Amino acid sequence: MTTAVRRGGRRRRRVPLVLAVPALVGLAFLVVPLAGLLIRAPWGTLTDQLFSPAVGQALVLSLVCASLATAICLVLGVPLAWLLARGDLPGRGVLRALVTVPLVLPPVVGGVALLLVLGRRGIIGQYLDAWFGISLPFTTAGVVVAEAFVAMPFLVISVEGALRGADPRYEDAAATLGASRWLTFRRVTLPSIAPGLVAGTVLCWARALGEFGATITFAGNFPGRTTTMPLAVYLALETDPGAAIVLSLVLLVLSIAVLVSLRDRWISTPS
Amino acid sequence: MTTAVRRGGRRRRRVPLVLAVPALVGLAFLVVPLAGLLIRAPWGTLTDQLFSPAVGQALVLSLVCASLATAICLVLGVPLAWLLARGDLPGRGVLRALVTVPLVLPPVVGGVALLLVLGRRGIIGQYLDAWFGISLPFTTAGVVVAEAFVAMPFLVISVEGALRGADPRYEDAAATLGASRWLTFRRVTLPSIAPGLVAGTVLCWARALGEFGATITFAGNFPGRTTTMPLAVYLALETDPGAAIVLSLVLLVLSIAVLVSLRDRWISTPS
Amino acid sequence: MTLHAELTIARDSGFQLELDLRIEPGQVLALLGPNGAGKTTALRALAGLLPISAGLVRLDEHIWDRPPEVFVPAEHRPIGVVFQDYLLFNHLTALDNVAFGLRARGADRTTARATARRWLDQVGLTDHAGTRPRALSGGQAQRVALARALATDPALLLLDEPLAALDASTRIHIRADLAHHLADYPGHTLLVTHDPLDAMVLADHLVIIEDGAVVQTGPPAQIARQPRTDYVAHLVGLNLYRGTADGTTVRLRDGGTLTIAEPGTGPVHVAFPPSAVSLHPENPAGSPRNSWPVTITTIEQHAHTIRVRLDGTPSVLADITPATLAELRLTPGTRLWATVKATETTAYPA
Amino acid sequence: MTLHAELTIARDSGFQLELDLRIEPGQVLALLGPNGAGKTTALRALAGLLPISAGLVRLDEHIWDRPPEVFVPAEHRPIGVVFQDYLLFNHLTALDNVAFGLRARGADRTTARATARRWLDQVGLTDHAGTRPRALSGGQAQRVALARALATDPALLLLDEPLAALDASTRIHIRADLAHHLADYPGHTLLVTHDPLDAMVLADHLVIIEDGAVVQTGPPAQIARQPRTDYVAHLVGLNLYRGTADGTTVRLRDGGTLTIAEPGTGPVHVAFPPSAVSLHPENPAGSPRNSWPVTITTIEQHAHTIRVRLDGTPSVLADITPATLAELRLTPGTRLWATVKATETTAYPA
Amino acid sequence: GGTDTPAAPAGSGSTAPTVSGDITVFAAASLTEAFTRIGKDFEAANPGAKVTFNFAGSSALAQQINQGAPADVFASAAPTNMKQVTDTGAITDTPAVFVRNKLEIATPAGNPGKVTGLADFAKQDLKIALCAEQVPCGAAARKVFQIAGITPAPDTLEQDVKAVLTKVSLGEVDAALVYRTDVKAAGDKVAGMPFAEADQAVNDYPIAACAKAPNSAGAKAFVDYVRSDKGTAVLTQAGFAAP
Ligand SMILES: Nc1ncnc2c1ncn2[C@@H]1O[C@H](COP(=O)(O)OP(=O)(O)OP(=O)(O)O)[C@@H](O)[C@H]1O
Ligand SMILES: Nc1ncnc2c1ncn2[C@@H]1O[C@H](COP(=O)(O)OP(=O)(O)OP(=O)(O)O)[C@@H](O)[C@H]1O
Ligand SMILES: [Mg+2]
Ligand SMILES: [Mg+2]
Repeated sequence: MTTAVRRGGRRRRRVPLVLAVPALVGLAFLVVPLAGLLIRAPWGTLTDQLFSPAVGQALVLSLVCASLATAICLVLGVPLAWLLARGDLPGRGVLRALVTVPLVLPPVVGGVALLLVLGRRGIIGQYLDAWFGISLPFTTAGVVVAEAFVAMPFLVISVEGALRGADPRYEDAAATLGASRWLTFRRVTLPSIAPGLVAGTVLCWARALGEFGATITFAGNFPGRTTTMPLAVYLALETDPGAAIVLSLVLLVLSIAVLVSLRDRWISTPS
Repeated sequence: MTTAVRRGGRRRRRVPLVLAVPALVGLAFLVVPLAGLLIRAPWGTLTDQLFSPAVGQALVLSLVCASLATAICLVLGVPLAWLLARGDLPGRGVLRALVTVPLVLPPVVGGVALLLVLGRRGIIGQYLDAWFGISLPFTTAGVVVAEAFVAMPFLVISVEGALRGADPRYEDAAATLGASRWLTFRRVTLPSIAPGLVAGTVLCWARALGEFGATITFAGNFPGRTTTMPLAVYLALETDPGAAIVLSLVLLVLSIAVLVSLRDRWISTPS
Repeated sequence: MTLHAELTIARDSGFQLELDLRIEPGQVLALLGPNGAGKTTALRALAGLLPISAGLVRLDEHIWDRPPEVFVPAEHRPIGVVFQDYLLFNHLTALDNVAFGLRARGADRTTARATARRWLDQVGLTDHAGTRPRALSGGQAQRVALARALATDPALLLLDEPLAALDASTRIHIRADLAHHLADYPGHTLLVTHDPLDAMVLADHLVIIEDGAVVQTGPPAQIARQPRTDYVAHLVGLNLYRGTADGTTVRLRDGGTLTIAEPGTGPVHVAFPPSAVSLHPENPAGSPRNSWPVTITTIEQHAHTIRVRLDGTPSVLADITPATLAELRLTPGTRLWATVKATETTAYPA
Repeated sequence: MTLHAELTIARDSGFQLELDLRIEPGQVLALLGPNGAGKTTALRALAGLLPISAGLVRLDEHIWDRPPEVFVPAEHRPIGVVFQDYLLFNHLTALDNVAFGLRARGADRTTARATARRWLDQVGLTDHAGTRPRALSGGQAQRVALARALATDPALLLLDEPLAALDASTRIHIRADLAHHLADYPGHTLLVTHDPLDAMVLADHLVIIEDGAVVQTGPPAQIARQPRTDYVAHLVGLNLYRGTADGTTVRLRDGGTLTIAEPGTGPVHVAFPPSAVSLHPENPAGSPRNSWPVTITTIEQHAHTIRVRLDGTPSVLADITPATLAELRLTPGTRLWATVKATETTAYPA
Repeated sequence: GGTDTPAAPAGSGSTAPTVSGDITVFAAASLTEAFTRIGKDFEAANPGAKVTFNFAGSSALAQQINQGAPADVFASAAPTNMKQVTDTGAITDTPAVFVRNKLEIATPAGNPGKVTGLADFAKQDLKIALCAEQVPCGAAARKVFQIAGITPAPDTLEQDVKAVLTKVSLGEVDAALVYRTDVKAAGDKVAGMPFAEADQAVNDYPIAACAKAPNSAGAKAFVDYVRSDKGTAVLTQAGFAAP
């Protein structure tokens, strides 16, 4: 009745098929289409176009905007997640659901919504324009705002999930040591949900990087100012699908590179 | 030095401003645009169009497909997440990054990728077609596939984060009680990450519900068969932007309703 | 600077706690009680982690908790807590765990670390400073928790089983150190413990609760001599009986009679140590005034004595020497006569 | 059906464990040792939660672990474990926690629940069956953990401090029940404990490790009489000295001499209980063959005796009666003469 | 007005033999309204025939057809996308232009930017939206400005006309170049302003039956119907110009 197995490192137990099989199917499902792109991509023909300054601009702009958007999401989203998970407000359920709004909203409509609020004639935008002469549409800042708007829910919801899973008694312990709730949050809560936080950040950043609809609707499309990679890809699709595929692969490779390098660093955060 | 405060329920401590302020700003940032839509939406004019059978069809189709896609994502994605978090495979970092592919890929390109693989002339699709006469594009099944492809990473990554945060010693305890790794996974691991799992599922479902680009590219836009709400919205944008806004609001209200009702049930899962 | 607490707490599990405490500066009050008696609950209430349903908690004139209006949250109470399950921060090293409280109370990193290191030395973990809690043994973890609580030297120390996980020898040392520390420590200390020895050694005053209510309070020595409940009797290792005295004869509530030294009347407790019981193959003539037939139920080998549980009216615990055990060839089921000198019993009003 | 383990384990923290164990069917082996000695590590290795670096673990002819080729994972070993920190499943009720193992081993829900309920009754938690672990007290949680481990009656029971969190009286009962259970229990039991009493009462054989290595093994009574290290001496509450015997005179390694009853030669251990030490204001003439000047360092009030630590050559622990304390007006710093009858000492080869 | 129609192809819709079965039409999204109506009329004229539309961006449709989509008819909003399909041989007939679309200047209702003509597109202080050159309306716009000898100062180059129109209707931009049809569809939120150069930069909408059309008879019939007077009438009503 005791069956012996090959020994394998620390987590020394065999992976059950019932888990391994679907896991691999899932992996294939996500990765094979990528393979499809790689195979069908007309590489040779457009290396020149690939290394054109325009593409470089778009790449840089994408990375910068996505990262800025992620930063904003972290600053605003993590506290929001905490409020939803720990703070005791009325109607949390509804709030939590409201947070998912930008998820469900078709991005283009999301962009329209942003225009309605922050546009030149927008509910708030008109005052921004009149009082401070700030006008977000058609600016790089606009891109960041649009991406943040679309990407934030991913951060908020996954961080909130992590927070809900964390054991609040450690926060109690911190309190008895005289730590303010803010200090506790920084020094105890956040570290203890590091993995969830990382996950949320990755989702947020990746989503921002791939954002298209809201960006073009709210910030428009002007090379060097608001043309991120996805926009470039869409325009390429109109004329030369091959080029589009290659461009998106470039974006992909880049993001994977960034994630691999960063995550392995983050992940080493104990928890 | 000891400052007294109003007492408030169980988590009896004041919310620090440094958290509350950004949290509320964040909430506003996410919700105000919605308000913008609500205000500017030309309600009266199109209640008739609103309750047209076409819209009803699209709504039902959206819900059904999103839910099916989510189911697929759960079946394939949770084991994948587990493999990434617990299994010790070579090059996990890269795998983890590969999983984010559909996030960064512009959805339309994702749709193209799916066509390249599962299309009638696709790498795999041609055999599906030849051997089983199965052809996914332009079918409701195709919609589900497209949505699952785009939404799965959200589930995988947030569940993986939750798993990484969970204390593996409970799995040890289960093992000493004779629980197979699969039983342990079902009865111990999953319940202990319930909040993270819920978060992931919500993200996945919401994303699937709002999916547009990959769907229209891979499954086309056939009313009653593949025209989900986001596609209906897109078409409406062509003809009557006002209607588009109202339609997306309808989708929104519906999804919020679903989330509020479901989550409060799920959330009552202890952990 | 008296700590004064009148705790009324109702748990959603239906458990009810009613407890009044008064701890003078420098005093160590030990809270004893069986599992689930409410010790941890009381401790959490004093720590400000559990608002009381009614009553009052105040340190001198500072009111910490008085429903409905006042509640001072934990981080504003000058307290130090050792939790029953330690709750060390898993992402911090042992050193940083100890330093946490100091940092939180405003010490700069280096000072905090230095102080923390001193405390780790005190609990004998100098060379585990850099270890993460998950890589500590149970006892090591508990000692880190103890150091963490003491490091901020708070006005109120709340210790929940601070020595439970320590081994015999470490325990003796840590207990002695703790005793020293507490001796010249101006603050108030509430010690929750199961170990009567810890209580006896460390505390000036015992409060014993059962099922959320106080059953006995007093200085250790007195409680050791005159337990009022079976739990307390167990605690201090005495045979305890309730009965009605009539002169020197006590008719026991659960059957049987005992003869005591000083005559009394009315309901009394009668107590005597297991060592006062001697066993004989048959009814011995003469001196010892109490003797009755008993049957051995269990025999426990302790370090230097053997403890025998005897069934009879009354049932009784007896400590005997290995010699006696051998000579009388005792085994469970053996029928014997138990005798207790009247002078060895103590009787006190119930 | 002997359990035979030769454990060699190296922890990344640099800790090294070297331990050979042999447990016969029905035997209870107690593993004692100071904090961080490696008890839990050994236990985890037997449970199959920690692969050994070298050596062997086998139950009879079933090989469980022999690097590099064989390793039977925990779920395929017929074991039951009580973890030092319980590790109860927080999302299951107490009842379902206990039922878990039965379900995992194939019992249907109702049977499992029924059995589980019986075990909960045994540990006195009948009315907490529906409670979630977070809402249990420390001791209640530990009892659930114990019930969970016993419920599947495994071939190898691994108990890590199974009674540490229990209060005095519950402890006595649970210990007695456990003793009963283990007595007519065919399997093998490894008991990790800090409480010498638990070891004495429950175990047939003791293995004492310090810092990852065995320092003494043997039946409880013998170890109680003849400790070989200070830790063990502490454990069993004896004064222990190492020295070189020359006839009846033993020159102690740390200074001073002692006279013993039976003559011997070469390195010996000399041990005597604190109760064998008597104290006198000045050097008493005559009989007791050992007497030397000492100074009181600490005085500990125990239940019925008072334990005094005395500084001198050699230093010594003495138990005295409250009477003596009062009469001699003893306080820390008091200078006295300690005397020990030669006949009260036991000397045995080192 | 689309009166100057060239001779309609032989056997125009009215007299065509009635066809039956499903006809799947892949049509550019901008044709949504017009084609939906044409589809209904066609079904009326050919009982037993059922027209199913797949409205999407012309480029997406081209992709789908190239990947073997079961399309009978492809109506593209631009020759380029039609070319993508003919290149791969998914369509072998020579596509026929069935309508044309002309640019107009679009301003928000009330023309806040006081835009008077093409010249204003060079003004830096005005917010200007154009289509990207990759899309037909962008290409057309480029031509227009070349002819007019104006270098426009756009703030954004949108990826489709609707995106431009949204910004106009919300007043985010003061002026833009879009198709007449779009101005018409946008209703009173957008004011249209025709200009001379537009005629030299018309955009052709080609239509053709697919080579592998599951229902080639139906496909042909529908193409013919679209190009017939009835079809053209509907299209011109929607603001398109007959070829
Ligand atoms: N979080 C909780 N919610 C509800 N009931 C609880 C909670 N914690 C403890 N209880 C209940 O309150 C009672 C007292 O618990 P408490 O932890 O104070 O006991 P204790 O005296 O500390 O016991 P132990 O010595 O075993 O730790 C117990 O019956 C327990 O079941
Ligand atoms: N997960 C781990 N990784 C590395 N080192 C560890 C780990 N767990 C324990 N150790 C170290 O191994 C040594 C033995 O630990 P172990 O838990 O076996 O001690 P123990 O005998 O159980 O002590 P205690 O009675 O305090 O529980 C300790 O020095 C500890 O620091
Ligand atoms: Mg407790
Ligand atoms: Mg241990």
